[in-house]
Amino acid sequence: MAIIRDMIPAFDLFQPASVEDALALLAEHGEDAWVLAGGLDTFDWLKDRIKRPKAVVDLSGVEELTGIRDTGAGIEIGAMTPLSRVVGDPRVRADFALLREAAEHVATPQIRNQGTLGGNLSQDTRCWYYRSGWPCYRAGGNTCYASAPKAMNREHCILGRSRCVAVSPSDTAPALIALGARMVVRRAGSESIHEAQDFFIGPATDIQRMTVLRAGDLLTAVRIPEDWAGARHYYEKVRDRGSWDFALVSVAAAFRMDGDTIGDARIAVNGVAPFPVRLDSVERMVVGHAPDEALATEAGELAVAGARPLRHNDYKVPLMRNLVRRAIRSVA
Amino acid sequence: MDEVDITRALERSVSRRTFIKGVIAVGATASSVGYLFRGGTPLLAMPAAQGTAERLLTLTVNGQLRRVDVLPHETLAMTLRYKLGLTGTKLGCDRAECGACTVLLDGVPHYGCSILTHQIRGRAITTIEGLQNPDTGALHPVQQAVLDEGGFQCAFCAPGFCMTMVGMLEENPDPTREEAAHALSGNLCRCGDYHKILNTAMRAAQLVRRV
Amino acid sequence: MEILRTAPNPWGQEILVGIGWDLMWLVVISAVLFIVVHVAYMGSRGKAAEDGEVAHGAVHALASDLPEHVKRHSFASRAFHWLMSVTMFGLLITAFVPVMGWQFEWVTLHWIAGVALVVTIVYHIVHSLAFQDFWSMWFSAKDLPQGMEELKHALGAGSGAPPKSGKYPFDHQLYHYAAALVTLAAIVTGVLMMVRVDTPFWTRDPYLLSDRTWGLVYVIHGFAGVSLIGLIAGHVYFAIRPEKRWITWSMIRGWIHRDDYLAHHDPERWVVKR
Amino acid sequence: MAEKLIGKDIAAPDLLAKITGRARYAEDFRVDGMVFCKMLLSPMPHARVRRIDASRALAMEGVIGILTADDVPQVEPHREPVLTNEPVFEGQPVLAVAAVDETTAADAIEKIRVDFEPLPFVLDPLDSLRPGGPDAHTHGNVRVDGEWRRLKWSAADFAEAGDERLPMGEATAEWSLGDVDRGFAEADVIVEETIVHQSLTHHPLEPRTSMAYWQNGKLYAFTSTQSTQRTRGALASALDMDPEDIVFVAEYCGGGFGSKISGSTLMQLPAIFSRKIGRPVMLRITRYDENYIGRARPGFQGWVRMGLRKDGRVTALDLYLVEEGGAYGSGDYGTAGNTAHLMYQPENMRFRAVSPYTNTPPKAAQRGPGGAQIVTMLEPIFDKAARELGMDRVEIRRLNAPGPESTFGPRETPLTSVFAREALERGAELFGWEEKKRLSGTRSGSKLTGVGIGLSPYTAGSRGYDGLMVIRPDGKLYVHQGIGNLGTHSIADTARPAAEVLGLNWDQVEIVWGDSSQGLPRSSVQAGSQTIHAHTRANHAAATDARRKIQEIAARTLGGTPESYTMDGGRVFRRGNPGQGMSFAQVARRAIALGGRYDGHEVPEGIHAETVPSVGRVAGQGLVGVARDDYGGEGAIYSWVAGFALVEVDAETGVVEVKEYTGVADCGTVVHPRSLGAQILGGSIQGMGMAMTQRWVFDPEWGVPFAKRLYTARPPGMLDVPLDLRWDALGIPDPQTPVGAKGIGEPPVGAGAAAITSAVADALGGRCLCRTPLTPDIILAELEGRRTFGRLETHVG
Repeated sequence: MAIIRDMIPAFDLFQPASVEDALALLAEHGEDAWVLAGGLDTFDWLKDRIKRPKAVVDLSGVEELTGIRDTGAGIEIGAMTPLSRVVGDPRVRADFALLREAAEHVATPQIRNQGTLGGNLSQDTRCWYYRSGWPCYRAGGNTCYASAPKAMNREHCILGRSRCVAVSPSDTAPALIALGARMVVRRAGSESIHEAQDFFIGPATDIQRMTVLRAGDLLTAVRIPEDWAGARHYYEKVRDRGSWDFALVSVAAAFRMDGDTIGDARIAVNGVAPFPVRLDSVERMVVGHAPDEALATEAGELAVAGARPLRHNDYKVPLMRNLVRRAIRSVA
Repeated sequence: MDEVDITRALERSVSRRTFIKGVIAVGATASSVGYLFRGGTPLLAMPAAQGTAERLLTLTVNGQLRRVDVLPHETLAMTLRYKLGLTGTKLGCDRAECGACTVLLDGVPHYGCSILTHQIRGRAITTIEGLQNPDTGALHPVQQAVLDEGGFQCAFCAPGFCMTMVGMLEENPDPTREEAAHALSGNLCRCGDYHKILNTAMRAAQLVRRV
Repeated sequence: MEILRTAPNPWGQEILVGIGWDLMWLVVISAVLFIVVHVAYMGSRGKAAEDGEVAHGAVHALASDLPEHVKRHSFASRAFHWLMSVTMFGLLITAFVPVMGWQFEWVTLHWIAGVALVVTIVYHIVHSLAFQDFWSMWFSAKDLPQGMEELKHALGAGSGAPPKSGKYPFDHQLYHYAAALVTLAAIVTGVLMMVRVDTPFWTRDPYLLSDRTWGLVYVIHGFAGVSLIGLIAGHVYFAIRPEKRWITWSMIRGWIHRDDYLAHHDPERWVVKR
Repeated sequence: MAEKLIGKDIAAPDLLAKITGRARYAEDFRVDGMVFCKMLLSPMPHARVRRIDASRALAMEGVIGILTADDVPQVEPHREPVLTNEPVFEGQPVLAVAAVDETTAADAIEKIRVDFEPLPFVLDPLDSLRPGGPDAHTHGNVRVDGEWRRLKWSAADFAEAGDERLPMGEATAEWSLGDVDRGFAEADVIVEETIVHQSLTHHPLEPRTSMAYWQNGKLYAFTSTQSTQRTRGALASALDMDPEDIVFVAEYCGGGFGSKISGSTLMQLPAIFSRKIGRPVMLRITRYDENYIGRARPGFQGWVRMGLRKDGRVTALDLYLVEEGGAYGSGDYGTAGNTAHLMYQPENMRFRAVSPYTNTPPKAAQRGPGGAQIVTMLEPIFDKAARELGMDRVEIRRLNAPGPESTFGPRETPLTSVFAREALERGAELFGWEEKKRLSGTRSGSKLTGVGIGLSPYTAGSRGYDGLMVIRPDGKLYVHQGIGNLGTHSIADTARPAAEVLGLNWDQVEIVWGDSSQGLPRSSVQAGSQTIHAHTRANHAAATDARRKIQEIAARTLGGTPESYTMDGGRVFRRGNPGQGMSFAQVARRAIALGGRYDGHEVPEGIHAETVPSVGRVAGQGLVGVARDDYGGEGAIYSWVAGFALVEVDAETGVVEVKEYTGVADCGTVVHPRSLGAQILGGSIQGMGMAMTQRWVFDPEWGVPFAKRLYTARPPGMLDVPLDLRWDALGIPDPQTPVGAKGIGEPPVGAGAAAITSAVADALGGRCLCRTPLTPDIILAELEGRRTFGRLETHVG
């Protein structure tokens, strides 16, 4: 659909200075409102003239949304905190190095300077059919182009498909799931807290959203409890290029060791499903066992059980399997 | 209508919520008629929605205060290139991918193509035109390093790379070659001149440390 | 109100995507309104009981050799009816509840229910052609005047004694045809749409038909779907109305009382074996 | 004694402008009253425009006008028009709208309703060759001898090949040397492979923006182009104008890599539009537009069979290429065939090719067109043969590489000079081949190490262009350069011989470039790696002319014969008596006074007609040196790069990491070492992108491309190339050119790419994947034995 993909069409810009005002604006404008954080997902949609919000609510002036603070029971990171600040934060570095590593793998230094943690979590999928403005299920249409028999889908999902086969693009999401983080979501007059893995929803639940956020909702903060502070961790992102590239598959894992055996583990994988996948069954399987090669192999196989590749993404099955293996091996 | 009156009128039209206020500088405004957005509505002819951002901004660009009429949907790169005549900031992709539009906001590298000018009020903008010392004409160590190393080929990426290098050196004046490569990985050079660019970065670090 | 949804396809051509979901709300609201109005109307006329109730035990000349329980629906027919209604409710719920806002993984349930519906319908067609009095559900032009009278009474608007019908009253016949038409439309389009769904049996292919044709298929399926909301709402409503309960019970027990038979049916047109 | 300039590192004189924001690229020009235009791009890969309704757009405030296919020069269907009513690829410009600002122009484009009738389209050339397959153009699918044809192969051709081998029906290009069957009969080892090389976009960082306006009947055109004077000529001929009526400005070019050789078709658009609406028109090309109209390297599907004797000599090479011709055809296959012959000097060879048109964005030369692809594909296959013979890979290349007496191609063309063997030896030494080849195929953890070699030749020169220079009364030499300024530093580097001939220091030399109104000589296009060769010669010739004139003026003024004078540091003086002489400033004034041929009022015989008016423009400015390169020469001019790479392939992820790369060039005399190194490594890095990540992807159902963004097209970034990069050049002068320099732009691309494909195959134990790009999915699928797409499938993603 070439026609033209250039120049942002006009919109009304609102720049609230407090969360309350932001929520009021979002409530007022409902479906017509668009939340602007770092803008790196937003501007693509706007410049491509595919999404055309009437009102853009820019959060850059809401100071209370930026910053990392100690809550006593862990840390709370404001949703508007730039990724580079997450990377550089001493507390994150010391206790939650898994998140630091994941955040460091996001795109490029400039994007990390501008892009926010909240934006990285809430960004839309990169399915190129959807991003081209095609009328697919996710865009409100009645088909999925990416899973057609001859479609180009090397970067699409092998798990969790439900009409839509796109994948979650977030690098920080699996790390936060592995760290047992909780997302604080506010809307005018209410607040809700979501376990990290429940914050992301699949197309089966709602094919037009990647997260629980609905019109009027605002992700305000991410809370990371002490539970996994200082835990051993593993992060790996496999991508085509060394920078500015989304994960083909990524893995984030946190481990507590009990002598030579795994005492507790949380493992999440991204790039394989329309949402970051927490590998509960693998976690259950590995706990109480020594992380030897046999266990790693078994964990890898279990992780990909039920995977259904598309025409061009069969490689993701061994890739995911191998990354889970590596995660287990890392604590050997 | 007098500029200040206009702004006050606008402020009155803003609801009681706390919205960011543009810094109101006294004095003549820069040409409010840029190349880019002349067609639509002239300044303030369009009734602003309640609480929307006002269009008249005062930006700090390369140490100077510049007053500009900026549309809500205008990116910083467009303001710089088409309103302020600072064409050193290049548009290679306009999608935050190539880095040719990199400018410094409070000393930190950002993609100028992918941030609204309205989002950066109050922050100091530095572009490639602002690296040379305006009084002495002395080159910035990064620029000197480029000359020393004969850096860049087609150089369309050069302003962006230079700005990223300046930002990098502010944070880490003694990078290893690998650290420099990571710091510069948000800029593309299609001529593939990465070897020479890294040489330049290392040379620039040397010069910065000497200063 | 949005009646049809359109979108530019990958080549920028405007294509149909489906019906507007406003139509669903329109039908839901209309059905509720109809029921409310009808309840009020019937209440105001106070007719419900008298129309439906028949004094049991009154010996009728013609009835002397009739069994007390006149068989109306075989077990097979009843089983079909209830199975079909389960699948139908399954389809309506999985189709429209997500649209109404309660999200769940509906596609698989929907197509499974659809397959079940197809099986029951196929069974019904075979059964009715081979083992049932196919023509009892049929009416012809000469039946129309009588049919209209029956219809009036069925809606509670008739005056005087209700006219006696054959085995299936005219309103049932009409309803059956409307439901059959709409259901068949939904089934035919639904079966086609299965090609676009991933199942354990095949990989989806959205390109069997052109996207313009698919648009029509979606629109027909959508219209059939919302029509079924209305039809089924009406059906359920009348089934639970007091004056119709004697006939509703027959779909559970299989028989109607001899007195109901004599009161509501014309023995000439519904000949019961003695 | 004036400094020696050739062989020294001197930063180009325009560098400061480039890093202060003062350098003006096409999009940086502003003119009063300038308006912006935006284009409406075809949404379909092949369609016919039935109706255009622009009424709503034209009624918008701020919209100035519309330009449609009816307003632009009509061209034959196989040539690319500026705008078209029968688009043959998705994204082809159909019409343009001008408005006072860009947002209005974009909004206006959206308001235009175009009724397109979709036509059959084809993406994969093999599909077009199938019986009953679609044709990309309504006129046919191939052009043979200037005529359209519908070339279809038989079902038997396809059936015979099966799924894993290239079908080979009728070719449209074919040549043979020797008897290939006999060659195979003599061979002890035969290797055979089917190969796929993907198409990839050029993606210069600066999109091909243009601006134009008219004043007093003259066209002022500003555009992004690799060449200057030749682009003016191309623009003039497209618009059917006298080139002298165009003031052509192209001071800087943000990269071209073959996609902007003589500008672009769309540079006509602002000129035509401006003439129609009477306002200066800026056509800012976006990255999105650039994807479609910015050209791409054509992909190949091919088949190769190579036979070698026990001693390592290639006895036979049989090569069949199916090229993806794109919307307007391509001819990379020709160079590919010649290059294959040049590289391995097979005793017998057969070459066949066919290049069907496809409904994909237009193809064009991309740095080393044809050569780079074939080197990339053949080197790992050649390795396979070496492995079977148990021979060292450097040794077997040395053995087959051409020597001074060698010829190549169907016309058995000789070479001016060739030091490929020496480049291999030097590269092996610098890379540490003997030591590193021991790592070949070793595994450490999940990492497999591989070492690879790419030996890549490409054309590197041309002859017969003009040089033009003026010594002005300020005593400085002004070298007028008609070539472009695309980052190779050629505008300065090719002027160095002139300074040396005239005994000048570099600070006494000024470069005049990028603006045709200053008078620029007939030049080569800045492509084909010709410039350093062609224009060191042309400037040498013009400087020699100037030197002669200076000597004559000195003799006239100071007495004696011209030959008795020499010059240094901006003075001409009597040999052995430096006191008796005059400054160049004085010479310049004297030349002006003398007039005639001295100050350019008289034009010498033999120079190109295009140079004549340029000499007129400089006439009277000072002493004019102008001459055609008449040095002559015989044979083709080729440079070589031997690339060596060490890679690690992660067997668990399929990720390839290039750890080390060394490139050594045979490109004659080294004029500017640092710039040469930048060309060798930069070209190699482009090759690495080609081998590892870059490609086009199309949806086969809709014929619409993806990988339109940089992050999906994936040109290499800084973290995709090794930190350990080394280069060297042999510095052996080409004997046929006075300066001895040969070009270097293109040979490194194939070297960089082939070193990677060769090293990856080596890491995989000699298994050649025989396709590009070698992305992690493809490597992992191969390692796991799970390939799910067809062997010949292109545009996979």
